[in-house]
Amino acid sequence: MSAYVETPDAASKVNYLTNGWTWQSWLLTGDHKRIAMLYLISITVFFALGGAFAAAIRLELMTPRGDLMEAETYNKVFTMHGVIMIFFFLIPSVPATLGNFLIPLMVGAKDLAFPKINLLSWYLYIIGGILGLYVAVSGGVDTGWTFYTPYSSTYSNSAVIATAMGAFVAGFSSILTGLNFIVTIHKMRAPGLTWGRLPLFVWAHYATSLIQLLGTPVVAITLVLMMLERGFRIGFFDPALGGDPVLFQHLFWFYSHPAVYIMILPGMGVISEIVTCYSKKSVFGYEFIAGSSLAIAILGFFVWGHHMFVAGQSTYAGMVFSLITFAVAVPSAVKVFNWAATMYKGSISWDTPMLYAMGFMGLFTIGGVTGVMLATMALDLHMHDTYFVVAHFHYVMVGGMVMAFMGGLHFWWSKMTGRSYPEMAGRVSAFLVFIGFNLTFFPQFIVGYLGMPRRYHAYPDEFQVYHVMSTAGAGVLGIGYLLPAIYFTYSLFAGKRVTDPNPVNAKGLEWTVPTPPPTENFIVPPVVTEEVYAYAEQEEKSLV
Amino acid sequence: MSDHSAVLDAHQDEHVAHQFANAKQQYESSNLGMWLFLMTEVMFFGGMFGAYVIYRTWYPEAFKIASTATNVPLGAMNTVVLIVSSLTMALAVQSAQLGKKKMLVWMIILTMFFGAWFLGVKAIEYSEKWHHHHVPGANFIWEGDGGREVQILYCLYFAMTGMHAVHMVVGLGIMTWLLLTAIKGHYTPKYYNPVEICGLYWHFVDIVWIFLFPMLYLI
Amino acid sequence: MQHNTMPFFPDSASTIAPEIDGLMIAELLFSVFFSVLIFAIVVYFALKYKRKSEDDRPVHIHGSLVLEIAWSLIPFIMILGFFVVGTRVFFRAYTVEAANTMEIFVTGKQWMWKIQHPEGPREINEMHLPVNRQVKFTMIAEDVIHSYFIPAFRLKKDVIPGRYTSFVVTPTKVGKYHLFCAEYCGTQHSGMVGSVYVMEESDYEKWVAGGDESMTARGEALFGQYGCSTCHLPNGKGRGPSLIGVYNSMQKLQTGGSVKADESYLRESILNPRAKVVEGFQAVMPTFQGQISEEGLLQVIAYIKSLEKEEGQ
Amino acid sequence: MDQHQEHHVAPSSMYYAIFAILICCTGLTYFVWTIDLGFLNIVVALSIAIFKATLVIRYFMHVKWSPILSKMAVATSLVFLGILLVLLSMDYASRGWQPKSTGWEKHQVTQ
Repeated sequence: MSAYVETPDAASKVNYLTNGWTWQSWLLTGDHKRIAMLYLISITVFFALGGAFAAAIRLELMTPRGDLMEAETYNKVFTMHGVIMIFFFLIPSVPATLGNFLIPLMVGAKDLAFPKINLLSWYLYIIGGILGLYVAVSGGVDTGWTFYTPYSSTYSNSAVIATAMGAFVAGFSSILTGLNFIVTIHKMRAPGLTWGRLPLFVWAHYATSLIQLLGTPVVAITLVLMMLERGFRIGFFDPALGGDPVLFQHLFWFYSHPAVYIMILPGMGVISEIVTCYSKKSVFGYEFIAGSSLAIAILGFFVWGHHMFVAGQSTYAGMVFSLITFAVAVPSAVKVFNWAATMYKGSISWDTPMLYAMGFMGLFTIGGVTGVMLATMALDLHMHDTYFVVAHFHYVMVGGMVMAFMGGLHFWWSKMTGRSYPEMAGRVSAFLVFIGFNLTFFPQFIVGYLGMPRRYHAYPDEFQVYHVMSTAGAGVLGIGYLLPAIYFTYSLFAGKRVTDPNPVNAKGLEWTVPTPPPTENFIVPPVVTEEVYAYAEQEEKSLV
Repeated sequence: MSDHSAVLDAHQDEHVAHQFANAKQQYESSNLGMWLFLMTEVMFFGGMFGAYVIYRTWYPEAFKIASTATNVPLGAMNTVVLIVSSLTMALAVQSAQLGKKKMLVWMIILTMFFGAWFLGVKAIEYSEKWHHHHVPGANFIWEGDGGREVQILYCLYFAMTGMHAVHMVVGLGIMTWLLLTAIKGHYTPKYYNPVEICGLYWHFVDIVWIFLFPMLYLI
Repeated sequence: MQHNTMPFFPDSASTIAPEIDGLMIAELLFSVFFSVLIFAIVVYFALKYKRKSEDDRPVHIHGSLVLEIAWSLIPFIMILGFFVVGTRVFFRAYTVEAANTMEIFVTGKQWMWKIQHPEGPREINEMHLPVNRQVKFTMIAEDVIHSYFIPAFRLKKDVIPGRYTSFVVTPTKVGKYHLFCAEYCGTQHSGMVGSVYVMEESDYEKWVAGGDESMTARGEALFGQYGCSTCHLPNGKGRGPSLIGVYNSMQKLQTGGSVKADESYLRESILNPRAKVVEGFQAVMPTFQGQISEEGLLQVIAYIKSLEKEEGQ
Repeated sequence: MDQHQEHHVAPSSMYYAIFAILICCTGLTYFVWTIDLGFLNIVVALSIAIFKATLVIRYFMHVKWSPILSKMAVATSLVFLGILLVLLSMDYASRGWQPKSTGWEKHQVTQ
């Protein structure tokens, strides 16, 4: 603690974790760091739950016949896997935990602009999550996470309304988080922290928040209309009532395609921070990485129709959507090339976060190029709704986003908790995740091209060998995730204490505050005088 | 202004929340926050506007027939009522800016009065529809041509005006809170921020109606 | 059905399949190139520039506009080629090319495929096709959205309730192939599968001959059964217009304007007769919504179309 | 820090003037509805609505005197609403153009 004797306020020795031990001090807190921890815990619970459903899916698919569970059970299991992972894990994962924790620190603010709204958004998330859990224990829902009409609005006999309500409520949590971020980034930056000096993590979250604000309300109202149709038999999307089921898909994907960028962009922000820090290099092409985040966010709203090439959408509309989808590949490629270039002539550490970041770059690239394949209309004719899509999606989301989330969690773990994690175990888990992931999902590309449709609970015999490989990989992947769960929990209570505010010699305002940060973040309001990622001028020490 | 004095400012001004450096930052933040919220509201109604545009072009005849059964005089009256409430709201903000507390309180009361009037008229319209079996669902009966298509318009009518009415009810709740704090004298020319952002919300709800009226009643 | 235990490519049995496979291989090479490139760069840098000491001080490299433009434009131009080719092939799956294109009508319902051949045979979860003849599929769902997917043909199309969708394909190889429902449609989604039998033309002719009465005949029977023939008299003096020669002709409407009496207009007029009433007639026809099945509708429309043919001769 | 000096306080006369215009426009909308202009009815009704909304946004919501960010929020919401409506309509407008359409696929029968 001797490092902080010079801080003017003695109270600064109380950090945000030790500032109050009552339940109220956590559940009624306005402190963005505590809310981030609340999110971290709840998100972990949902990730575990979604993972359990995934395990059930993989076990069932080991054999071509549906012998482990009934078709109906299987449908509910994959729906719950999708709903939980998308709405309650992937969308809030990085923004609500790492973003919540780090954005005020990175911009030099004492908190987010609206702490009470931040807390409200956690409660909304929890209410949505409880609805989701209620559905899971009370009989399940079997529509798939996409809620396509008229199946969801008319034919399904499961708890569609409760699930959609959960997604609806969680959507507002997402909107409020985005709103808070944008206001904070615009209005609460420390003096000297110009837009050109903002960490790329903040840029990525800015782009994410824009999508959250503009996209989420559309899916919210769409789900409301779907629930009205189901509840009162009034027609919006059911052709029997004069509606158009494809309209539901349009409105749904208007949000849900940009939503995949809500999921991946924050991960890209994390990777930018990790790559620079562990290469000891300023980022290569700062403006291009920042700009590509915005480009992805905006272009993302023009491409939703690529989910509907064979869904009865007009061929010509499909053509336009296909072309713009190809264009989205460019900013994504720019990012990957820039990260790779950042490593050039760097001083590259092989610590856990960097291993995850390297894994991200490779796997995200595969996810991206297979996305280009699916954007080709002719290939989509064959591969739409097959395991090829499943594999592509998981390469981006698990190989990309979850890798980035794990990397970021390791990177900022000491800052968040004031404890360290066992480095060796971290590296082992990073390797296990990488191997297990590829073993799980690579065979799905092949089986997808062979024609294995999604959401099948039984399938022809010749696909079995790939499913067995997938299931085996899922086992390895499971261990890869279990390991960090164990050592992080251990570290939280009994890990070695970290008091160095900047153990990895990283740049950025979050590393100038004590570890763990005090409730007010900055005892003295920071002033930024240095360019972003000034790793090369390491001699000039601190930012303040 | 040095940063040190900003900290002192924050301690001096009771209305500045701890996370903000000064009143200006707080004012701009909450204002931006409300504008961003309205941005999401535009998209929220936008989904229904999208559905409206599609079905309006699919079933032009049915929509024309269906809109003849709406009560245009009541709709027009409601438009006027909302515009009046927008005026009183704007004047409320102005009174707060000028520090006229009494005027502020009265203007908020008037705004709420007209808001409630609007909802009252809406309730009359709804019960009229119910009476004529024009509420979609099991109860729906349409004597003329194209019942199925007409019903789609009524689905949109109830979804859009219903969602608008929900916003009005929320607005009335916010206004009640604003009224109580205004009576307590919370607002001064230095601090009238909440009045202004509540006003923004109120005007937005008015704008939605400005579009709903011609879309659902007239064309 | 001989399948090896670890196949890499699905059967290829339509004219479009090799085109899609070719495009797939081209994009696969592109993908492999870039994935391997990134993997190689990352691993190479990670090894070459591995941190030797905590005191390493790498030089600052700001960025390079030339590089940025290069790695944005080059891949983009490459994928634009994919866009052009991909879109052309996609359009081919919807374009009727041959003069002797045969038609197949598919009705999807939870959880089976019902297939009708115009000549008469009807099948469930099985479909027989002649080889080397273009087939146009017209499909509709009775309940929820399904998707008609034949991997060996590399084709799928969603089957939607309330409106017809279609695609065109020419089988090229005799054999038995999988038929899947690709759009999730409820409990037995994975049971909504079947087989496609591609046969020699002569075998197919024999097979068709074994079927019962044609769709047109069936439609004619329904036309009488539902009482259509009492109003739609052939001489045009009934309460409804004569249907002879109606198909594909322009009809003047009561409300002004005119409409081409194609299949979707005929369908609409049966299900929702008051929507577009022909000039000179009263809107007295009752709706047949919910009374006639989707298959029946296809048959009645086929019958009405056949009336036109006779008129033309 | 005095908001009084920083922020524009519009005179009451302006609010009343805008109010009067809005009421007149509502009257005009009602009047146009009573006469049949065919297709123009839609155009006129929506144009007046857009005009009214613009007035409310500019004057009642003070966007005329607001910082650039508020203006950007208004512009952004309009642009993205436009994206939604235009791309949505794009599909529906071109549904009937399926290559070599034979009529089965068309949903909407054009008049």
